[in-house]
This record gives sequence, C-alpha cells and structure tokens, in this order.
Amino acid sequence: MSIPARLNEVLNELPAIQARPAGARRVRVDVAPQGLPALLELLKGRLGFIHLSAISCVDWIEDGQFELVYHVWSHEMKLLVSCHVRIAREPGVYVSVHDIHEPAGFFERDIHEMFGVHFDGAPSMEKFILTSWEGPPPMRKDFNTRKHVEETFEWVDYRPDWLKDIERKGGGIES
Amino acid sequence: MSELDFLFAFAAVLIAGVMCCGRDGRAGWAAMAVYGAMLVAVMAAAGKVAGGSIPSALGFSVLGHKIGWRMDGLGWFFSMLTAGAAFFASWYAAGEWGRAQPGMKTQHLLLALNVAAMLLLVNAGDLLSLFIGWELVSWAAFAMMAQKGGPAQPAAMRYMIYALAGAMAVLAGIMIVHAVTGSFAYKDFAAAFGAMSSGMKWLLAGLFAAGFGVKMALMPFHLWQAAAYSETPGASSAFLNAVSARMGLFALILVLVKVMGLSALAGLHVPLIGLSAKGLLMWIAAFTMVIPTFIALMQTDARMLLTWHGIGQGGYMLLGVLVGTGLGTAGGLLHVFNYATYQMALFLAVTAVIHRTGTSDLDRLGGLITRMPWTYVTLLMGIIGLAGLPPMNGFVSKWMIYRSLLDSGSAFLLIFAFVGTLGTILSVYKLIHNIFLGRLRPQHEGVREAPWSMVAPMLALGGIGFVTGWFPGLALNLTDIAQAAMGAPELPHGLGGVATARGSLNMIWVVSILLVAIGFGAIVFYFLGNRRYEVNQLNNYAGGHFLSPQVPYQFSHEFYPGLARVIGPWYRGSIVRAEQGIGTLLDVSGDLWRGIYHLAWTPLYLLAATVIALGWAIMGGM
Amino acid sequence: MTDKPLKSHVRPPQDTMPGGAGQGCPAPDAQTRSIWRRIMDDFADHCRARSLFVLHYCTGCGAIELPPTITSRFDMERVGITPMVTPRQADILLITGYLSLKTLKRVILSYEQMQGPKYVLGFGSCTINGGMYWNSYATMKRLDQYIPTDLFIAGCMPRPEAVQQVLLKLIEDIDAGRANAWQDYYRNYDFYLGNQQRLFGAGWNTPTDVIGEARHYGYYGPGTEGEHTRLLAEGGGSAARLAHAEYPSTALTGRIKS
Amino acid sequence: MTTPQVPDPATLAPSEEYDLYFGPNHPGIEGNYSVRVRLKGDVICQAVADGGYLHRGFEKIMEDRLWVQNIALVPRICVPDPVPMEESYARAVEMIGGLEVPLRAQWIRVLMLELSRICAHLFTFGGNAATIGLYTNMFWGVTMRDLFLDIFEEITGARIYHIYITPGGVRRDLPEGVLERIEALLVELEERMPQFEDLFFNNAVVIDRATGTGRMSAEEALAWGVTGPNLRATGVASDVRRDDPYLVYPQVDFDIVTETGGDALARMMVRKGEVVQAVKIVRQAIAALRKVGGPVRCELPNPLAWDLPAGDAYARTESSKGELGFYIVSNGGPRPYRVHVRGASSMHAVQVLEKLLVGSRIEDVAQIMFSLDACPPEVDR
Repeated sequence: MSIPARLNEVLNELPAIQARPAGARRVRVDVAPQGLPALLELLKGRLGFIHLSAISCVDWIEDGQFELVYHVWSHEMKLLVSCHVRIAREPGVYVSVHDIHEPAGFFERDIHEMFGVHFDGAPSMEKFILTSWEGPPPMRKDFNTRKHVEETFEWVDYRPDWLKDIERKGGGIES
Repeated sequence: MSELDFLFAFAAVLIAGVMCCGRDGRAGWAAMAVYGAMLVAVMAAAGKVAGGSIPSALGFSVLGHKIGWRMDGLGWFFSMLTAGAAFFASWYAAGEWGRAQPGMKTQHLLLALNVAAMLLLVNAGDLLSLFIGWELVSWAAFAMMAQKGGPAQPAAMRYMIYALAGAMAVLAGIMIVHAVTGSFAYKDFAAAFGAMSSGMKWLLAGLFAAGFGVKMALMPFHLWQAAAYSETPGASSAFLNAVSARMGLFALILVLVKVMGLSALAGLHVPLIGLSAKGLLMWIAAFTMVIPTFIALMQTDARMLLTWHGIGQGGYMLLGVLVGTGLGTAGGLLHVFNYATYQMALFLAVTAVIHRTGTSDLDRLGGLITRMPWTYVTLLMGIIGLAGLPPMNGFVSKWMIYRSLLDSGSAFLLIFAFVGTLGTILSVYKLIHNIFLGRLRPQHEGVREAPWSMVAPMLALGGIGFVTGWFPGLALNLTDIAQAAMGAPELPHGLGGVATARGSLNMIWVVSILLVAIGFGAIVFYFLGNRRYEVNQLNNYAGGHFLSPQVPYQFSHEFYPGLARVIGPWYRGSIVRAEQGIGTLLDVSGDLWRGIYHLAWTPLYLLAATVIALGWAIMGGM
Repeated sequence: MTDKPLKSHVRPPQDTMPGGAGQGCPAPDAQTRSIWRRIMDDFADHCRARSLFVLHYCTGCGAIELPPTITSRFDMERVGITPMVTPRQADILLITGYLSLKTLKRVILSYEQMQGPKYVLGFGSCTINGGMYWNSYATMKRLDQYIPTDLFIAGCMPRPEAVQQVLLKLIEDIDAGRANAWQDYYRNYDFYLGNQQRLFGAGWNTPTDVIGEARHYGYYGPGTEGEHTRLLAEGGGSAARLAHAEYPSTALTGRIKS
Repeated sequence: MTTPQVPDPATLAPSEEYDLYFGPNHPGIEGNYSVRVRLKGDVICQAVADGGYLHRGFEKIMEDRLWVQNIALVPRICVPDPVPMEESYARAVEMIGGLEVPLRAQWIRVLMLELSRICAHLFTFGGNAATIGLYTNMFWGVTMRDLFLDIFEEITGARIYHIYITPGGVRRDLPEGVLERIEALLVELEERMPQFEDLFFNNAVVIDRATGTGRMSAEEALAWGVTGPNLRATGVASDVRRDDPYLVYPQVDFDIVTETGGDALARMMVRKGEVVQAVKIVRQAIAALRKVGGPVRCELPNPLAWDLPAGDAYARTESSKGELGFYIVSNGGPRPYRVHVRGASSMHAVQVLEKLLVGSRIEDVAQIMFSLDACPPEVDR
C-alpha cells in the first residue's frame, strides 16, 4: 500500500503536511489548522475529491485538543483521504468549509451541537437535535452520561419474587 | 285611489320626508315603518291582482299616446320583493349601523329613490313608461353605487356606461316597435310581433335581450356588476344585490316571455347550429350560471364573492323561466324570491362582520364564530340556501329548475346547472370557513356580536328562508300570481311542495326528517355525553408541536388550489380583455377627438390642409 | 426475552395523596354510581372495547413492527383496532419504544389532547426501565412516571404477536372496566407534572388545562393540585404559558407580509 | 353607548403565508421526524427540517460500553435496515484490530446485507405507494418483507435487531436447510415482482404523481452530498460496493442500476432494479456458501477483556439508503474512544430535503421524503 503519485504531487505543494496510507483505499493526512481549507480546495479541484463523506470530531481532553477529521472521497481515484486537524479545545473555534463542500453545513452544525465547536462562516449554528438541551455539549469527554442519568432519572423498582428468592440464597445480580 | 296609487304616494311621501328630516336619528325607523306599510299595501292588493290588474291614476299623454301605469301579477310580485327588501335594509340601517355611517341621510334618500324608481318600472303600463322606469332605475342605482366614492366610483361609472348602452338598445327597440305598430302598448306589440319578418324578430329580440341583459349582468355583459355592487355601503348593497339586479330579469320576462312569447322565440332558428333564439338564451343563462360562479370561487373578498354568485344565480332564474313549463317558470320566479331572502341575509351578515372588524377580506379574518355566533348562524343559513341544499328555500327552487330541465329533456343544461351548484357549494364553504372557522386572530379577541338592530333583520331573513324552505307552498302562492300574469301554465302545488307526474317534492317531510336526524344527534351529543369542555384554541392538533400565538397556523389562502390550477387558465379573461380593448379604443379615440377639439395646433391643421390640397391637386391633375 | 405483557403497577403515589380518597372526589368505584349509570357505563365500555383507534404516532424504533401488525399478515383490524391520525380522535397511545426528551414533550402534549377514556401502552423494554438506553442522557427511563400507563410489553423488540396480545388484553380490561389508568392523570396530576418538571424545568407547561378538565369531568382529587401545579399558576394564564416555540429561532426567516 | 373597537384592517396580516407542521405526529412522515413548512396556498416556499426526536446519544453511550457490548447497540441506529450498521461497525473494528474474517463469514455477511436491502426496499415501496394513496401496495410490500423477516429470525433469532454480525465474523453458522428456504422465498419474490409492477410501477397515477417530483440533477446531487440509490437515480453510477469494495463484493457479479430522471419516479425505479440485483447477489452467495466451508468467526480474546490497539478507521458500507460510514477511534482501551456514525440519510433528510421541498406542493412532501428514503433514526443517532 502506498500513496498514489498524483496525490503525493498535490500534497507536496502544501507545507506542513504528513500523509501515510492507512489501509486499502485509505490515506491519512495530518495538516495544520490553517492549511486545511487549501488542502480540501486542492483535493477537490485537482483530484476530484468532491464527495465530503463526513466530518468527525474527537475530543482529546488530555491533550486539550479537538481533532477534526474530514473524510473526502474521490470518485475518480477511488480513494478516501482523511484529513486530520487538531484545534485547541478552548475556545474551540474553527473555520467552516461549507463553501467548499456543501454537506459540511450539516456536520458542522452537528459538531457544534455535540462538542460545542464553533465554525466561523457556517450557514447555521442552530441546534438541530438537542433543541431543549441546556447542559454542556454531551459528546465532550467531561460530560459523564451515566452520572447525568443517575441524577436525572429514577429507576424502576424491579425485584420480582423469584429474584428475591435467589437473593435470599445468596445469589442474584447484586452479589 | 287604487292600491298602486297608495304605493306611489308612500314612495313620494317617503322621499319628501327623508329630504326634509333625514338627518334625524329616528328617520331610519320612520322609513322602515313606511316600507312596512308599503309591504302591507302590496300584500293587500294580492287578491285584486290575481283577478286582473290595478290601474293607477298616474299618467300623461305624449304623441297622442296615453302613457300610464298599472299593476299586474308580475309587477305585483316584484313590487312585493322591492318593498320587502327595502323594509329589511332600512331596518338594518335604522339602528347602530346607520349611526356609524357617514352621510346616512343620503343613503336613506337614495334607497327611497330607488324604491320609487323600481315601483315605477315594475308597474309600467306600456313600453314608454317601462323605458322611463328603466332609466330612473339606472340613474337611481348609479347614485346609490357612486355615493360612497372611493373605489366604488369607477365601478359605478363602468356600470353607467353599460347601462346607458343597454338603455340605448332598449330605446332603439321601442322606437322600432313604435314605427311598426304606431303604439307603445304591450298588446299591440304582441299582436304585431307574430307577423314580423324573422330578421325583424331577431333584431328586436337582440336589442331587448342585450339591453335588459346588461342590467341583470347576463354574460357577456357581466363584468360591471361585482365591482359595482360590492363597494356600495352594506344595507344599500344588500338591497341592490337582492332586488335591483333582478330588474333586468323582470324586463326580460315582461318583453321576451310575456309579450313576444316563448313559442315565438323558439321559432327563431339560428342558422347552422340548430339552436333557436330561446335555446341560445338558455345557453347564455347556463354560462352565466357556471362561469361567474367559478369566478366567485377565486375571490378573496367576501362581498365580491357574494356578488359574483348573484350574477350566477341570475342564470338559474332566467333558465327556469325560459323552460316555460309550469314547474320551470315557478322555479325561476321562486328562485327570485328565495335568492332575495338569502342573499340579503348573507350580505347583511358580511356587513355586520365589516362593522365589527373593518374588513371583508377573506385572508384577514377567521375564527369569528366564538365572537359573532348569531351572525354565523345567519351566514350558515344563507350559504345553505345559496348552495341549494335542504332545509333552506334555495333547495326548493333549484330542485324545481333541475326537475323542469330534466322534464324538458335538456340534459346538458342540467349538467351545467349541477356544475354551477357544485361551484357554489365549494365557494360558500370558503366563505364561511375563512370568516368564522379556523383560528381567531389576536386582533379580533375583543370583537363582539353585532347589535340586535342588525342581528334581528338578519335572523328574520334567514328565518323566512327557512320557513319557506319548510313550507314552500307559502312562497309558491306568491309566484302563482306572477305566473298567471305571465300567461305561463299553472303549477298545482300544496303547502309542502309540488307533485308532478314524474316526481314530487314534499319539503315538510324532507325538512322534518332532517330535523329529527339532527335532533337525534343533538340529543346524543348534548344530553347523553359529558357536557362539553372548551379548550384553548392553541391546544390544537399540530403534529405534536406546541403552537404559539405568533405561529400563523390554521389559516387558509387559495382555497382549492388544485381546482384553481385546473380551471384557472380558462379564466385568463378573454371577455375582460375584450372589454379592455374596447375601453382602450374608446379612450384613444376620445383623446383624439378631444385633442382635435381642444388643441389649437395650427401647424397640424395647416399640414393637414396642405396634404389634402396637395393630394386633391395631384389627383385632380391626373 | 419475554413477550408477556406486564401489568403496570398503577400505584397511587402515596407521597402526593394525603388522606387517601374522599373529600369531593367522585369515587371511581362501582359502589357509589347509580345503577342506571353503571349499566350505561358497562354498555359504553362494552362498545368502546370493540372499536379502538391507535394514534398514528411512531415515537421510536418499535414503529417498525407496527406496519406488520396493521397489515395483512397479522391484521389488527380483525379485532377492531386501526390507526388514527389525530390525537383528538384516538383512544390508544402506543408508545413504540424509547422516548427522547424532545419526543416525550410531544407525547405528553398529544396525550393531553386525547379525549378520555384514553389508554397508554408501553411498547418495549425502553418504556419500562430504559432498556438498551439505560445510560443515555437523551431518553426517559420510565414511562409511567410521566403519563399513566395501562399495560407494558416487554422485549426488544416485541413481536407483532406480542402487540396483538397486549391489545387483546387491553380490550379485555376495557370491557371489564379495569382500564382506568387515564383517570389517575387527573387525580394525581401533581405527581405527573412534578416528574415532567424534573426533566423539562420548572417552566414546563402544555396548552391543556388539565386541572380544569379534572374538575369538569369529576376526577378532581386531592392529588390533582399541589406544589408543582402552583408553578403553572405562577407562569400566568394558558395563553401566556405558550411562549415556548421549541424551534430554532432561525427556523423560518422572513416575516409574514403585511 | 360605547362605540366598538374596530381593529384597523391594515394591522391584520393577510394569511397568504402560513405554517404547517409536517410531523412528528403525522401519518405521512417517515418515522419520528418533523418538517416545518411555510406555505403559500399549497405551494411550499420554505421548509425547515427538524430532527432529534429519535436521538438516543448512541455515539456517547457506545463510549461507555465494551467493544463487544456495542454489537447489540449498533443495529438500532437504523431500524428498517439494521444489517449494514452491524457490518460497518464490525468492519471498522476489524480494520483497527487487523482481524481477518473467514471466507464463509464474508459470504454470510453478504447474504445478510442483501436480504436486508431487499427488506428495506420492499418497505420503502410500500411507504412510497402509501404516500400516493395506494395502500394495497403498502400491504403487499410489508407482508412480503415479513417473510424475509422470518428468514432472519431463523438465522439469527430475531426479526428486526439481529445482532448477528460480530467483529471477526458472524455469531453462528447458518441453520440447516435455510439456504433452500431462502431460494424458495426468492422465487416467490420474483413471482410477486410482476404484480408489484402492475400495481405500482406501471400505474398511471404513480407515474403521473412521481414524474418530476423532487427532481435534482446529477451536478446538484453530487454537490449536495447525495449518495446511494438517490444519486444513482440522477445517472451517476456510484456504489460503495464497487468503488470501495468490502467483503467478497469484488467476486460478486452485479450491475449498478441507474436512472436519469433524478425525480421520485427514477428513485423508485432504481430501488426496484436493486431488488432484482440483490436477488442475483443472494443467489451467488447461496451458491458460494454451498461450496465454502470453514469457520464463521476468527478467534477473539475474552470479549470482556478485549483491548483493541490504538488507531482509527473509517468503514463505508452501501446501505439501502446510501453511503453509511462508521468512524471509530480506539485509544487502546476496552471501549471505543469515539464512534462517529455518518448516517446515510443525514444528507437526504436535512439539507437535500429542505432544498427539494421548496417549490413543491404540500401533497408531495411525504412522497419526496419517502422517495429519498430518508431514515430519521440514523440522522438523529
């Protein structure tokens, strides 16, 4: 597995880029935050990476960083390039690529909602899913869903007689 | 003095009274009393009219002809409608509504003038007095329409142009008749008509039909009426709609049916298409039924919607009368009566809505049922009548017209009548939905029911519609008199309706069964179940969403868009364009003549003269 | 996985019901009704059990098993049950699975819009104890805390046969006059409202005046009003209470033309 | 006598435009989803998609569970078509862990994927027919699908949520004789297809209603991120099974069905063609499974103490709705560090739907939604 020459050629034009193959038809590219729009533009214009498959966000809380992963696919090259960008967790602001890839609007809105990352220039940063959620962005690592549930909800008091029998004998799910 | 003289005297007294003390707050009630007295006088004359006719002392001599007025059955029928409509209109205007109107004295006066003019028209004794009445009615109606000013004025102007053109046609017809017979009397005209050549018959029928058709807004002369009638202030507008528009029908019945005779019209054949003059007129009536009704469907103003229906309903009346059988004639005449009751009720109800909310724009109303329940009831009764459904009287007359069409084998005309009724039902639902159903606007939270001085006449009219729907015999007794005077075949009927060889209608049964069924439902819903519990209007099905007052929800605009999309292209207004074309032509030529007349533009004249002289010289030289 | 319907523990919430039944609450039990009323009620129950409409609201994944239940193969209409589009006309609210909090609000709104008698069926384990999503921040864990539930169907996901079985059980219950959980909402409104407020905040309210309805229908009980319903009154009248437009503010740009 | 307060008509906004809530409680909506439309007459001038009614926070609760526990969670992300979810998750884990799936398991997975595709498409036909008012077709489609669910039940023990595909293979081998029963069912399906044609695809009403409804061009579809059958309906022959093949798809012979209309009708026709292709693939899988033996799962460590090496992987699968993506990050622990699901409908149900609805009529909203086969649970996750 190696990176196709055409792709290498394009990647070499940009500074501060590391690329390595990551499996069949997968290339991982690490890029500095300021270089990403140019990279996506180049990939789209020169090599036909017109399909933005997804934007994923990973919360690296120990590093104090968010990792944004832009998965772009080229119908010509049959290749998926994942562009990894790391931005500071605070204040968590990045630039929108909606003008390059229209589907980015949805993913950025979703990441804003779930991680609290703000994208400058995005068409909409309104809530979509959690319209009545007032807590912290839930996908952040410092939000503990289990603790939240324990505090918010009551559990059903579910102890059938047969379970009580078992528990009397020293078994059951509590032991 | 005869009863007719009493009527004329009442009208004259009323005009004089209103002129001197019309500003008084009680003038409206006094006028209402006089119209009531007129109505009583007319009803009192019923017995006499049924036998023959009532002469009037009024009259004069011209060109050696004695011009006079006399009331026969047909005139009596329309006199009754006129007096009745005026009674309810003045009742409505007498109270709060009249006080809120600017220039109410003028309105009282104009109503009195209109009534007087219409009495003179419908009781005309010969062709010349008919024409005098006709002109008076035209001018009185024009004054009534134009009185308010604003957008009503151009509409009234448009009406006047049509009316004058129509009057000229009528006058030409009368002159021809006079030239041929040397008389203005109906019977001489009737006697001479049979012997005329077919071309002459066509000419006369065409002149009279066009002249009178203008007034009843027969197609293709239908464009003026909706705009002109809908802008007139409420009570007057109701009067115009209910009765004034029927003057054309009266004159058509008088001249075409009574004097010329339907058989004579049926004998006039149109070359190539196999229709007689009567058939042609029936088809015109059929198109008048359908097309204006579907124009009404597209209106967004309640008053426009109703006046367009008025035009359409005129088609039903004419169609019924033209069928010529006892059932058809009675149906047509009964429809005149029924239409007057429910159309007036509808117009008064819409006026009440305007009185309280300031608008009749269907896109700006909604949900008023909780605020104006009696107005809603009146409107509901009115639209049931307009749509021609039981238990209201509109059903009876429409049933009779359908039945007569069926009996006479006019299947296609019957289909037209049904299509027209379908359009009516669709559009009246729009009317009641957009005003009373749906969601109440926040601005209308404080709206109250109209005062009783307005609600009472509305409900009374609705009540007449309901009672004559339940016992149509009551109204058929009235049409009998007119029918006899027309020389149309008699229609045997009972209190509950008519029985013909091929089907009968007994409204007592129909309505009673309906009431029992409704009563049963009412018992189940009101007494057997829980008492009802009213909920907030925002507590509503919205797909699970929470509604807030800011959300424009549950309103409606463009009713029946699918239907509009299908039939809309047919309404791109070929007639409107033709009218515009003629209007533009008149404008341009008028401007041209005015320019020549006013502008002393010497160079132009010089040029023209030079050109002509040069041309003459050259032509002459050759 | 059991597909057996579980009878909900329609618990009178002791903590909100001081002094038990009595004081002005028209008792639901057969004893205090007149014989005529009882005959009428029995007759009405008998008829009602044979014509039930399920609100067509697919709240969760269980909705995927509803088409088979309704259509040819299992055919719920055999027993007189068919979907209905609006809550006002529906009898049964079938909660098909988990409810996210956003949906729960809509479910409560729809439930309150339904006219009594109304029945709630909890479909799937998620409605009983949270099911698969027991640790999810976004879904509720116990349906019967928020609206009174008649019957539950355990399993993930229950088969169409289980749905049918529970519907038959419901029919049986209605016929016997036992399916009265809906009255509990009126009698102990404060309890349910309190639980709802715990999730949605103290400002939570719906356009339905439940207390007024409880009075009107004669189900007003000592648990109808309490500390939680007082919060509603503080929020103002029902029209002012409707301030929450749940939509993103951008939702629709542009004003209505004026 | 007080004069009544007559509101100034100028302050009354005319109801030329008004809102309509299409969902979440609406019989025409596909799942628990909502579209708020601003109408002028019956023409939509603005549409706003509103999701989140099915949000369960999958991505969050998956971080809270073991690798093996998540297998039970993933099929629930998309209810009508759960198998591609299992497959994507399993494959992403395999990519990180470097697991080799035995050949027989690969064929079984292909078999399951294609059966699931048939199910999902039959369900969509039914729904789409119902949005045009043809309920018979809905009854047929759902019932036909139910017979396939019986097969699933036999193989996996469950009708809807199979939890069958695990990282490294499948949970267990196929039961005895099921291949014959699948073949018989395929024959039955093929016998039914002409009836579906007559009732639905050749129906004048359907053709009239669906032609031109929700039309998009190939350029628009590519720019908007449309995938799957919706993209193929615009004439773009793009299919993850071909372009980015997984399992044994390179060995499978099938055609990519395309249409050129780009409207609701074309999308339906593509789906119809895909059912035929899926039947073809299932037949090949059955033939292969008769020959290929061996284990159906590779050896895994104790699943309760299974640490995956650190790394990340993006697995793409062609589901019945379009391209399904699973991005999984492992930090070397027993649980995923991050799972991101790219639901195939997340484009179709939000941005594309909002664009297609503008200018269409209210009666076409449900049809457009169903023709896009928008699946709300995978949007909300």
